[in-house]
Amino acid sequence: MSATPAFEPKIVAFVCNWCTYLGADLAGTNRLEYPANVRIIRLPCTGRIDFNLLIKAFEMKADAVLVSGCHPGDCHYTSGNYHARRRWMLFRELLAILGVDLDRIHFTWISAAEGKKWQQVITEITEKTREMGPYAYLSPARTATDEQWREEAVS
Amino acid sequence: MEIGYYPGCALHGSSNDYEASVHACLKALDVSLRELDDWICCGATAAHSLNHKLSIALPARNLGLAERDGFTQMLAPCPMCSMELIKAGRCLAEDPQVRKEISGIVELPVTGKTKVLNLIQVFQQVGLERLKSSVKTTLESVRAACYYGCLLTRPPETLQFDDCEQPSSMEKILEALGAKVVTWNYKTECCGAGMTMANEETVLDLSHKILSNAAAHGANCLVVACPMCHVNLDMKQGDIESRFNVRHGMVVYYLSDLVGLALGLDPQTLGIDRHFVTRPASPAQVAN
Amino acid sequence: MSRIGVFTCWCGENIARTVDVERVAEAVAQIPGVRCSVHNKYMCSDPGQTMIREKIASERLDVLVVASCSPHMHLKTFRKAAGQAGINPYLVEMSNIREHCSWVHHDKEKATEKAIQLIRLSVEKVRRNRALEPIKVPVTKRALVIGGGVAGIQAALDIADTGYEVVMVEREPSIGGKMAGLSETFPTLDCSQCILTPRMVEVGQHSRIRLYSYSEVESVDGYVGNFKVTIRQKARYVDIDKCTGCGECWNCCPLKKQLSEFDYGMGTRRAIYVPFPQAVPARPVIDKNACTKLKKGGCGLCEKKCLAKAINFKDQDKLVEELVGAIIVATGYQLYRVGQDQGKRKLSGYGEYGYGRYKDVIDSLQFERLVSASGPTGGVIKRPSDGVVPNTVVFISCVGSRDNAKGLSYCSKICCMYTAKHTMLYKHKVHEGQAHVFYMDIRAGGKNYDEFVRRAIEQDGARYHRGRVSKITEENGKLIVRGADTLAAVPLTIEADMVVLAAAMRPSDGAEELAQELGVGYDEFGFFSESHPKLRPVETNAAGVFICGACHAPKDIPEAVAQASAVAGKVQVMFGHDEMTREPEIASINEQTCAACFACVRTCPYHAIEKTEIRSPKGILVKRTARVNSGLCMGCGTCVSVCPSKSADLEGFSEQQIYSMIESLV
Amino acid sequence: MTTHPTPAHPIALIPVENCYQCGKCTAGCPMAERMDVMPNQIVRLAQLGELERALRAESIWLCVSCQTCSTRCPKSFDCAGLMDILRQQAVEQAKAAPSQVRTQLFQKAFLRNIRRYGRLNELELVRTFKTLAFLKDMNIPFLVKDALLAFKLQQRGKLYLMGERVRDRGVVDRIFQRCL
Repeated sequence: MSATPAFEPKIVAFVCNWCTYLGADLAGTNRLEYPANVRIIRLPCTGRIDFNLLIKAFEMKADAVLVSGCHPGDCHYTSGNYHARRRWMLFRELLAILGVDLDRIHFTWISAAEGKKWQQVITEITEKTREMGPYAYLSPARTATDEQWREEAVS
Repeated sequence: MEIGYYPGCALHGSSNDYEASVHACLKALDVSLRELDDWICCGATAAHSLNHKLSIALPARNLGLAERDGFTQMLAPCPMCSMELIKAGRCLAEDPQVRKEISGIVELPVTGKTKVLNLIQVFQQVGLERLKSSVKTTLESVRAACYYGCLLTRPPETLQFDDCEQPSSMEKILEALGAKVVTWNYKTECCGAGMTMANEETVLDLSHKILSNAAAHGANCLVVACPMCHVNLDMKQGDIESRFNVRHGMVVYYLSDLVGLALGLDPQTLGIDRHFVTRPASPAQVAN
Repeated sequence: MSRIGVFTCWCGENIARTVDVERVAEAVAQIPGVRCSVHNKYMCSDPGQTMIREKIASERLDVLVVASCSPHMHLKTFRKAAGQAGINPYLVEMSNIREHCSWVHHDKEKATEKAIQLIRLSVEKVRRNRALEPIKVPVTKRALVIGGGVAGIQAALDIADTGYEVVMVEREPSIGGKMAGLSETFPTLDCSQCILTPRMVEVGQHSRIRLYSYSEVESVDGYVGNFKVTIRQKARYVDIDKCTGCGECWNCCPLKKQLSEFDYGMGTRRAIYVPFPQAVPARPVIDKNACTKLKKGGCGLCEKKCLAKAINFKDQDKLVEELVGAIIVATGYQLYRVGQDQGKRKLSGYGEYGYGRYKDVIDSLQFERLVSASGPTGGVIKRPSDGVVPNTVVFISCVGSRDNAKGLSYCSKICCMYTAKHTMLYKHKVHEGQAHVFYMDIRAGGKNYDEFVRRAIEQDGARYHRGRVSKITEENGKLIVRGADTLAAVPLTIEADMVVLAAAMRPSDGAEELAQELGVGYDEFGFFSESHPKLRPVETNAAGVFICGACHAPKDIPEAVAQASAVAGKVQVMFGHDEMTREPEIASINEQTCAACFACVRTCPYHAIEKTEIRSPKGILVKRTARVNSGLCMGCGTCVSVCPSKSADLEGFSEQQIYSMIESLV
Repeated sequence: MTTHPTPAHPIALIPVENCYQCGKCTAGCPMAERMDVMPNQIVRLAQLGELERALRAESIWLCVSCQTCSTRCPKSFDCAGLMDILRQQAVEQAKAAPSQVRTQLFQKAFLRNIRRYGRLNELELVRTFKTLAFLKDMNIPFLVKDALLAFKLQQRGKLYLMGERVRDRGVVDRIFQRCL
């Protein structure tokens, strides 16, 4: 009908190397189809997630971000996922203050055995984000003085 | 202490002895009951067997009335009623969609926040210490088999009351009153409940087993907290005896009967004289 | 500026079917820095690897991206290939365009676009990779075995026989574990003690095994190849070096009615006792909760009787340290305590079976003691309540196992077999008796296993009913078992004289705490997790820590022993080298910028970050800083994310790398 | 977790596949000995989609809703809840087992009774039930069987010739209208 292409959300997934990454591998091995909108950034552990990374992703025009690691108790590094969760509790307010739409941040636990869950999660997030529409996040720091910043950074 | 009171049809019908007993006993313990105004039937087995929505709506109407009247807690001495009320309450509390729909059906806003109590829970709120100190006549000669039946503890996730396989709350109360309790096997077996009319044979069969087992374990009376159990085990005891050609002669008390007797109330006030199987006249003779 | 090579794989049709590989290669070639972008049908094959090596030489490439399958599949392959061509292996990255792209998308356009982006992401990462060298650490060639059951014994003997020293820690007063208490074993019905006790003696006498019985691991420090283990030797009140094991003490102890742990309460022992006659070490221990002397200061008879002067009522717990290079966990299992408190894990239920209330409802290990020739009844099957030989015995399988509501969702695997064995042993001893088994499925996979079960049914007449039991009650000395035979579609009530519950296998008490101390993962039930279910089944994700036996999952003796030998093999491989290498992708702290807040020290799950001080040559404190112990760091990166001054970073996943990866997604 | 019923519950929403057919429901059911189709078989039929046989079974009317099955089910499957749903469907589809007609008639009479008065009117319930049953099976002994009981109840002051009725009977009727 319309010539305008449908909105294809960009989803950045920060996943741990030992559970969710392998879960996504399993989804592949089992040929479980899901939308092609997700881009995986492999980290050793969700404990490595720094919430600046999320902001960065939104600045880079991500429409949604997923953070996914091992189930509680299953962390390859014993407790990295707990640290991630704890920091998320601390930082979500801060992200809200920075104007990040928290509905666009998703947290899940997907184990190496849960290829099916990876498929479901990605499908759901893609659908949800498609409904929400494109996200134009501008960090408060960048809005007014983006140019200035860049100049400063260069110099 | 004042709590709401949902008598249910049985207590306002042929189980009026239970109501007399509950009222007299709780009054003596300074618990005043405020009856829910214009309550309706909970629907019982018939509703959940024939129409699911009705089985939520009928109790929900009562919960709505309770909320309207500001009841935070409400006693439903009949476990069928309390189970239906709690079940409906859980449905309402868990799902806003259900709340909305049911509120429309029953023409009252209802959230399911009223806590529905069975009789044992009210005694628990009164406290064992208080019960102990109020005893006027210890129930020394009582060797009770406490019978919980199905609906006091089941389904356990919904009711969250006592251990569903080995309940002990009635025993604790009776022991506080100086009674002895027996260990037996049929505490939570079903007596046939509401099938009395429609499938009498079953009821007689199941109830016979319960009576026999209680006697075999040395009980001289059964204690129940359910009007249907009482009907099946007391009113139907004659029929059971003639069907199986045995003599049970097992007195069946409501929990409140024995509490009342221990508090020094007389059997007439407690409605014990209205039971079918009767023997005692005074607490001392309760179990002879 | 790096000279980047990108090698895109077709994986036959696997990638090429949905990703336009040629278009990908062309697009990627446009990325700044990419000097070479080629594709091949099978990059991992010999021709593919040759192509990589040739291009490295001809294009003078210094970093590589291979776009093919999951790095978990072939990263090692390609790093090795690059290494052979003279490129540091850590300058190779992979793009997963198969599992994460071609296999999960159907739209060729979108999949191709995604593949290009994934490669761009890897290119941005790889150009910031640094050449790394594997970390070398020295190896202490001694092994610690935790748990002296059959698995621990096997592992210890295999390692010690190779020539390495072994330290074994056993919580109980004797080694032997659960197997020492078993009667006969399936499917051969050979006597459990007959096969185990010689092995126990070997352990006790082995010149290279140091046995700490009645001891527990208190703490573990250090890292692979270099663990420092603190062991708590619990007060035994008997000096096992002086003691000769003559038995004077336990024969004179007046406290005869202590329930024997070894007999699972079916028999008794004294307050000073050897758990069973073949115990290793064959030295007694005093039960401090029973002994009159220790409780009230009276008695002391054993002390007077002991000619060796080995009794020491003033004995106290002692802590000893041992240095080891590898740790083997073989802590075994315990049974689900039916209807009783299960400790932390809130397993409740089975009130309907009356275990603990009815004396003649016992669990399977108790039954083992009843049929064991060395058991409290001398192998005569007498029911506990009145000592009568039971004429009807009901065996119930899956008690706790496969019961999501009140127990555990998993199958305990061995119960089908030992229940069949129980019915046989019962029939062999009580010829007129009838055994009934309630089961859900018969799981008898294994050599001669199914035949064994059939023998129980066909020759020994065990009656199997497919159904669970709903309730057990006691009536006039009989146990009324209400079950169902779903094959006949009837409810079934059996009047039994005794009921044996095949309770689920659970990890031993304290397994989780030990797992946490060792940094090993464990599942929701408390079983230790292996590193990879197929390819690394006895390794754990904590380097240098291995697992065998039922601490890993329910398993039978043959499997536990096989695993134990496998662990021994792994340890021998490790001890075959004087040094070992570790992945160098670990954290580091910029000590110049570190603000010494030590948030990293607190969050590091491996205690791999230490507080240190930088001092001038004259010893004046310049600054305090955090420092990573490269032997301990596992590279999770948690320190990086908590560091407020951005002084921590992680090789291979540096701040710079991750940010540029995100930026590449625009 | 046990599934809690919600107002709309097509049978397809019940997780029948959770049942692994261990038979503990049958083992513990106080009525199983009298049933034509065992509780676990009822669930099995539901798993196979063979609802016809389940709906026509006598068992669903013998079930006394004691919840022993649901309580002890190792998979937390609400077998008693399934029985409720099957009963409802059997009535809706007029497939209820003819031999168990009394139970149905009793429950119908019960609902009719509370629809009219808001509360149970025991004497009238018995009267309606007995009449309905008599019209169905012309069984005179059953019709008069409990007459003596009425006398005994009356002796004990437990018989109410006029039952209670609620003031707002309109709302009760409307609730029924909306649900049925």
